[in-house]
Amino acid sequence: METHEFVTAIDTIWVLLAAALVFFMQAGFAMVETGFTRSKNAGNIIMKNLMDFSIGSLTYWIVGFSIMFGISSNGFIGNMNLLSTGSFEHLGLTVPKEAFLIFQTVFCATAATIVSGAMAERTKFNAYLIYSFFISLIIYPVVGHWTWGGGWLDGLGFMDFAGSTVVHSVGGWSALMGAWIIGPRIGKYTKDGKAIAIPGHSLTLGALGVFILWLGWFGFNPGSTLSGMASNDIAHIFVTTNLAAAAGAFITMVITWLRYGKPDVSMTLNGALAGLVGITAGTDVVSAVGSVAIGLIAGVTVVFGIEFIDRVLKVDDPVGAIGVHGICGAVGTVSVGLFAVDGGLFYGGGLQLLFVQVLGVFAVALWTLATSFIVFKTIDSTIGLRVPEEEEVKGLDIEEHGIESYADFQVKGISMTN
Amino acid sequence: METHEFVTAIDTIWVLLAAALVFFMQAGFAMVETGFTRSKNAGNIIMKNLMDFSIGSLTYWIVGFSIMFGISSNGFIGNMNLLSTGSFEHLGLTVPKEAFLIFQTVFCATAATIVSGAMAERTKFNAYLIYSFFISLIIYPVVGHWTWGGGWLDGLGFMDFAGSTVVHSVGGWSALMGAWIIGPRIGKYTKDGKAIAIPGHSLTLGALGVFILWLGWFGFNPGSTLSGMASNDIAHIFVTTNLAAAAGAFITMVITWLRYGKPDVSMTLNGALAGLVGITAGTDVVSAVGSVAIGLIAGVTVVFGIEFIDRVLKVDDPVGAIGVHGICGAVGTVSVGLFAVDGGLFYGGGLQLLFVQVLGVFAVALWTLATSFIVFKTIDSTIGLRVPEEEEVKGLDIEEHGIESYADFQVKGISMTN
Amino acid sequence: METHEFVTAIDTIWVLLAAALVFFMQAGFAMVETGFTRSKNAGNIIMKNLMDFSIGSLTYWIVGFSIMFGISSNGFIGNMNLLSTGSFEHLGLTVPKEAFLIFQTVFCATAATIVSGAMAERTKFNAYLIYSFFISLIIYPVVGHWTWGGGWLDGLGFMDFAGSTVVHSVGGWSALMGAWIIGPRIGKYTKDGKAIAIPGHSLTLGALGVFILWLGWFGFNPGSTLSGMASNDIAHIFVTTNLAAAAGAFITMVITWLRYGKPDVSMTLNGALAGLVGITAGTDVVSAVGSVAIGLIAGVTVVFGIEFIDRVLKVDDPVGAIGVHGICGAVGTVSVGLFAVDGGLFYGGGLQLLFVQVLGVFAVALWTLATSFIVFKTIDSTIGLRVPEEEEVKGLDIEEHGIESYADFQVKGISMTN
Amino acid sequence: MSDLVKIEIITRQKKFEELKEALNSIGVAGMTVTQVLGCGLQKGKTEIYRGASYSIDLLPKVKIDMVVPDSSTDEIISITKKVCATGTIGDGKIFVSPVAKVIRIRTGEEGPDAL
Amino acid sequence: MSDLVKIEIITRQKKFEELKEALNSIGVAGMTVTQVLGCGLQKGKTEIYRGASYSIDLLPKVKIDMVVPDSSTDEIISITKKVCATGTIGDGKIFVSPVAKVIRIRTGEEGPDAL
Amino acid sequence: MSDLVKIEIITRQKKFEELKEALNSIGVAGMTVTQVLGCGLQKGKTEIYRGASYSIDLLPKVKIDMVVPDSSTDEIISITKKVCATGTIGDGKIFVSPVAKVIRIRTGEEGPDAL
Ligand SMILES: Nc1ncnc2c1ncn2[C@@H]1O[C@H](COP(=O)(O)OP(=O)(O)O)[C@@H](O)[C@H]1O
Ligand SMILES: Nc1ncnc2c1ncn2[C@@H]1O[C@H](COP(=O)(O)OP(=O)(O)O)[C@@H](O)[C@H]1O
Ligand SMILES: Nc1ncnc2c1ncn2[C@@H]1O[C@H](COP(=O)(O)OP(=O)(O)O)[C@@H](O)[C@H]1O
Repeated sequence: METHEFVTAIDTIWVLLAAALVFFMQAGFAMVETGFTRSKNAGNIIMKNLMDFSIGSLTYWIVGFSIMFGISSNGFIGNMNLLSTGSFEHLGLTVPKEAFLIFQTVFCATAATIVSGAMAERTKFNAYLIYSFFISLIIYPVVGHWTWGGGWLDGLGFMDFAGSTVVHSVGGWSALMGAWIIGPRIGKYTKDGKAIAIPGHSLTLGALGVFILWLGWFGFNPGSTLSGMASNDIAHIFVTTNLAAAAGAFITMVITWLRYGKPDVSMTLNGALAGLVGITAGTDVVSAVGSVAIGLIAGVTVVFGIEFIDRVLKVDDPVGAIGVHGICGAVGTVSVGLFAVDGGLFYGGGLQLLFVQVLGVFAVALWTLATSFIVFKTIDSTIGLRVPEEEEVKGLDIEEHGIESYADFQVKGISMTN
Repeated sequence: METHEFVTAIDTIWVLLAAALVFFMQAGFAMVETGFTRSKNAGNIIMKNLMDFSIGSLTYWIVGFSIMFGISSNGFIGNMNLLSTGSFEHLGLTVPKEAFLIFQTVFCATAATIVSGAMAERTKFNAYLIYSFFISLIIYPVVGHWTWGGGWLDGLGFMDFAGSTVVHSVGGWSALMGAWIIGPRIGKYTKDGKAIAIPGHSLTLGALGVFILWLGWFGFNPGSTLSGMASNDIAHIFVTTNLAAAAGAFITMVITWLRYGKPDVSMTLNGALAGLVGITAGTDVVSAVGSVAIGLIAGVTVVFGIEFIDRVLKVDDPVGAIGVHGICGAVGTVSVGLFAVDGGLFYGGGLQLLFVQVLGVFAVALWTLATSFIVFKTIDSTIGLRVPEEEEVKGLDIEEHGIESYADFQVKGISMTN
Repeated sequence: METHEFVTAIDTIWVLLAAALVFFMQAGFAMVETGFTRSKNAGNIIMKNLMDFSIGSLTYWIVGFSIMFGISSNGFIGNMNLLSTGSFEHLGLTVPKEAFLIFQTVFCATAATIVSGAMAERTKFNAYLIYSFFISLIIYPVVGHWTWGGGWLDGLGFMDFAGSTVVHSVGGWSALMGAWIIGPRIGKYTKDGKAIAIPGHSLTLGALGVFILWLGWFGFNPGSTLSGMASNDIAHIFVTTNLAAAAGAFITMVITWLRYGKPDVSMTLNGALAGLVGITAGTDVVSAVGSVAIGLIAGVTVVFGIEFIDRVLKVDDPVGAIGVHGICGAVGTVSVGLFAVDGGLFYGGGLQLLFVQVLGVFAVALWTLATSFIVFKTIDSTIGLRVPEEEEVKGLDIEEHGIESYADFQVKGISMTN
Repeated sequence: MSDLVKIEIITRQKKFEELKEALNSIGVAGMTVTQVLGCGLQKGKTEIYRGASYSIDLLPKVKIDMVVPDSSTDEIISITKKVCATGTIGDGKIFVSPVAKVIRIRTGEEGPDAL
Repeated sequence: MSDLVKIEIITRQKKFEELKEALNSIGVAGMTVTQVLGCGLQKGKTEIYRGASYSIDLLPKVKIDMVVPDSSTDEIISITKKVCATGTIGDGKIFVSPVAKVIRIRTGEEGPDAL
Repeated sequence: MSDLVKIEIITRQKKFEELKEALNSIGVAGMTVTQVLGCGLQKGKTEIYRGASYSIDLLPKVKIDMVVPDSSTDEIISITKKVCATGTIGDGKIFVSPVAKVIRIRTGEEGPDAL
């Protein structure tokens, strides 16, 4: 038994268990997205989440992985190898290629699944599947290549440790584009443009989802070391991840209490996620105090971000995905330029890193908005993106899937709200 | 600190964490089984799942473990040692005996818990407990001994890596026998034998259960190496497990879309499980492409299998346990004979392995059907297997346990279906 | 690569993954507490759980950790270092300080979150936050210092391996004090003092919570070795933890069946938790048989304990937290004095250990009851502890948070119970 | 228009499907169904939940409202008795009361034509 | 049979248990209870959910229907007023309307005997 | 007091909000709303669930009860027709029936004053 076998074993165990935790985030997304939307669409959302992961796993294995991690000829896109074959030795991994593949697969699926929440309750199922295919095929892998696959952003020194931008913002900006193109749900805005609340059908499931996501993040961030041997790093990442989430939840509660008069449960749940998304980019390079700061910033951002999207942009995002993943992903990535102990502005590192971080955020936003625009517009003008009005009123479950998700319960047909 | 201590530590960590994940599958089963059945029986199903695990853990520790792994005198059953005492050195484990014991305990409980879903909504609680006791005491341990405990099937070269047959088919065939003997739920078939849908009460919880089970499978399959040092193997197993599940879910969606006109949510959830059950036997010896093939086969099988059981056999299995675990377990085990890179028919390995696989599937089916027939028939003719009609109509929760599981919600007393 | 680096890596991985599992217990508590209470208060309970963890994480990091593990000058309280800075070398850890910090953080949060269940459905949100702050700041860390931080109880040889007393009883006794001071929910007792059942709104979620907690315990107990190298210990702890839980659930079912005529689902779920709480103190030092005995004792205790609290003390504890965590924590800790293979009374170890265990239990109870009395009484006489009657009737969700947790479902306004 | 009546049937949930079929077979097409809770001679029962008593004293029932020409009343009553009478307490009641006017919203038709 | 009436009481949910006891105590055994939503002088309120306004303008109420001999009407009304009147808006209403016929499904009894 | 009637409107759920607004605008303040299931000319449909047929033959509807002076009846009917008539089957029905007495629980007022 040689030393390197132990290193490989320890690193592999770490990466695989982290992958399992990140996989479980799919359950978290499914619960958050169903919990925060209406019961008549629950089965549809679940189906979208399940298919995001299933189609994503297959697509990423067949094509995406090599686009992301294939040898870079131009810094833009990797050399394609169907079925993830080939050596990938240039990555210099200490873990087997397949361990790396599964870890990257669950990351890709995370980016993909973010969108279903923002477009929930009105998107045609087949249209959604097509989008889901393209994000795993090309939109996400290209961004991944730029940053983690040896591409041009990596070359510039862009730091996005576990994917505030690569994963979350890609999901968030696609979500923004999708939700904007498809338009708001019926009843979301009054004739004079006032936003009306459409409460979710189960805060309990939504909260369960947030706890599951938080758990998953203990794989997402520390697993991104790709090494279980890096004891100090992974311990530090656990601490910063947790503190940022706690700070995000706490400050969101305080702000909603001040702004709305009462502490808002679902927004506070979003606040925890905001902290997690925000810390993801710099989880390894900021101090514990820095992580609390980033959590606080993300928590403040998410409240105003969601309000801005809802009231000013008038983009209807039922679960707050754009605010949480898009905006907080960007804010978190930029924060690395401020809080990185080594290179951050607040630690005397100057503007260099900050500039690269901002550049990276914009480049990824541009790419994602542009490509997802093309995908959604093409779908819209061919098979159509949105279900008919009658179907939206009755619910997608019965019309798209022929079921009721809660067949035993008396559902309020007329809401107590208007 | 010597080398072997590190090996032991790494292997033990691996096996124990895998055991924890497999334990969590109990929650998955509980959610799938309650979600796919009616709310008036939810508490009863939960209680059955909890007791499967509790009684199973005790019984397996007291007797089952040694029946399964005790020294084999005849290839049929191990030497019994009460309370799992004795050395078990003949197993040549790199992990402590107790690590192996807990890992095997959670496997045993998995087999046991499969049955509660198929017999849900009509089985007397005390009758169920008696069955549950016997599967952990003898039915499962004997099959385990044949295959994993050095018994006769093992001797023939039968390959069932993590238990498509040993665990899932044993559960599945017991479920078939139980559901057949107890008969369909009131209202499941019209007078002229047409199958009527009885929708479950929460697709959301059912989906959560499937995600939990999928997560658990990342312990179930890779943990079965019993070694965290086997880096390449465990990484490969992660990949094949995941691809098969994704392929199973995907193809099931496609088939239900084609056959029923709409993609069926609950069947697609079953499809993911079908892929997982199918890949379990060969997860270590088939290629990634092979795993996709097995996932597709399992996904197709589960739709037609469930329909066959429902419409032709007219056996009422509320959650599809027989199709998923029994049939797909068998299909997956046989597939090893086709797809094993080393020895499979499609890889030029000839018919030898295929033959052994088929033999193993049949031998286990025979044993399980025969013993479970005896158990269920004996229960039926003594204390009775089925609740009175009045109780079935009112729900088992109130009659068997004196509670309502959803005391706050207005439950539809009359269904909107007939 | 040197040997100690491998030791550090293996121990760190172990501690961090255990911390992740213990973190997940927050989801378990959230589900148990909401599931066992009424739907009109679900969002409020979730918010309390989320804030327990968020405020607790921050407070414990800022102050609590160093109170607990700072160098002991007097055996009573550690030297304070704000923000957990300083070396903590005196602890002689094999893992990085931050790994230890996060592990201890999730333990602290476990103690804190126990109380929300016992005081559910009537406690003001702001009042609860203040209590939650104090338990993480001082009540729990001081007890932790006595026992695990080199304090006086540790010096006496008090054995509480993973916290039956330190974590669970601290939570349980605070819960007792809180529930006693705040008084029973409206409708809990008839005019002549008869206890009336107020059933929870989702047994399914409650059961899910119990399964999650059981899973989390596989981090809670084996993680407390703080070492993944201790293969035999962690394997043994897995086995004793599981057997005690199984035995607790089983015996509770039997007793409720005998006493109430039907096996009680929610009490049996409590029984599993009782077994887990009970085994926590001695999980490493009792045999498998001993763990079953402790599980049985805890299971019996919890039924009579909950009845005693409910009927004799007339303290209204909606989820049974006092019985499960307070009483069974005490009983489990005392049981170490009986069942410890090395030093326990039943193994010829005499009365010495038993006496120390009893002393520790009483000392901790005294401290916790006294300090929580001060906290709750102070809150009560300043901002007030309890919501107005009108709010309690309508539900805390709508009044404290402006939401309905299940906006789509028709909730029974009049219960079918009186 | 004194020839229109409203018939309210309150009965066991499990009889509902059969009753609906039976009413359809005699030409009653329209009905409005409500889930109700009832008490009468049939009383609830007491269970024990976590050691505390838990009494259920309202039982779930189904209420079927039909507005029909008075002339159908007898047939509906007799068929309801046939389907729903089990002879045990809790079978329920039929109430008949006058209706002054009926309008079909879609067409504006009034009276018996609107049924 | 003009001596039978239906009394509908719409009131607050939290008064229900007490009212049921009170009605039982004056001999009203049978009743049918429905969960309804109501609006009247009492208006709902507006909350903020995730920053958007969320107005609840129908309030949950309980409706109790009793068919009783006309002679009991006054007693029932007076006891209902005693139990349910809190003096604040939202206490609810009592409606009394004629019933032509009552049949007990189980026995076929008609009229007052069927109650 | 023969001048009071109860108007029952059974219609589609999605028309409810608009109808409520319209009724409010003509001065109908009080109403009691119930979720009901209905069948009439409009029939349910059959879906396939897990390969087995799944027929939904009762459709969710909303029932609005208003007790009003008889004099308002025509206006209410006409406004309901305007709002709820889509011309497709399933628009629902309006039933008008006599009410003998109305009491406001809070004040004890009776008759039209109690509305
Ligand atoms: N006087 C009444 N007014 C309104 N509803 C009644 C009345 N009496 C009985 N009911 C309804 O009928 C149901 C069955 O009545 P019950 O007395 O139990 O049965 P039975 O008359 O067959 O003995 C009750 O649950 C209740 O909903
Ligand atoms: N004219 C009406 N017709 C039907 N139901 C009514 C009518 N007026 C009031 N209600 C019902 O009575 C409930 C209480 O009425 P409200 O006017 O708020 O109280 P109060 O009359 O005590 O001031 C309402 O929520 C509604 O359900
Ligand atoms: N005779 C009736 N008695 C009671 N309710 C009825 C009656 N006829 C119809 N309804 C109710 O009205 C609803 C709409 O009736 P339907 O015949 O489908 O529509 P339309 O009359 O507009 O064609 C039904 O779902 C049912 O609730």
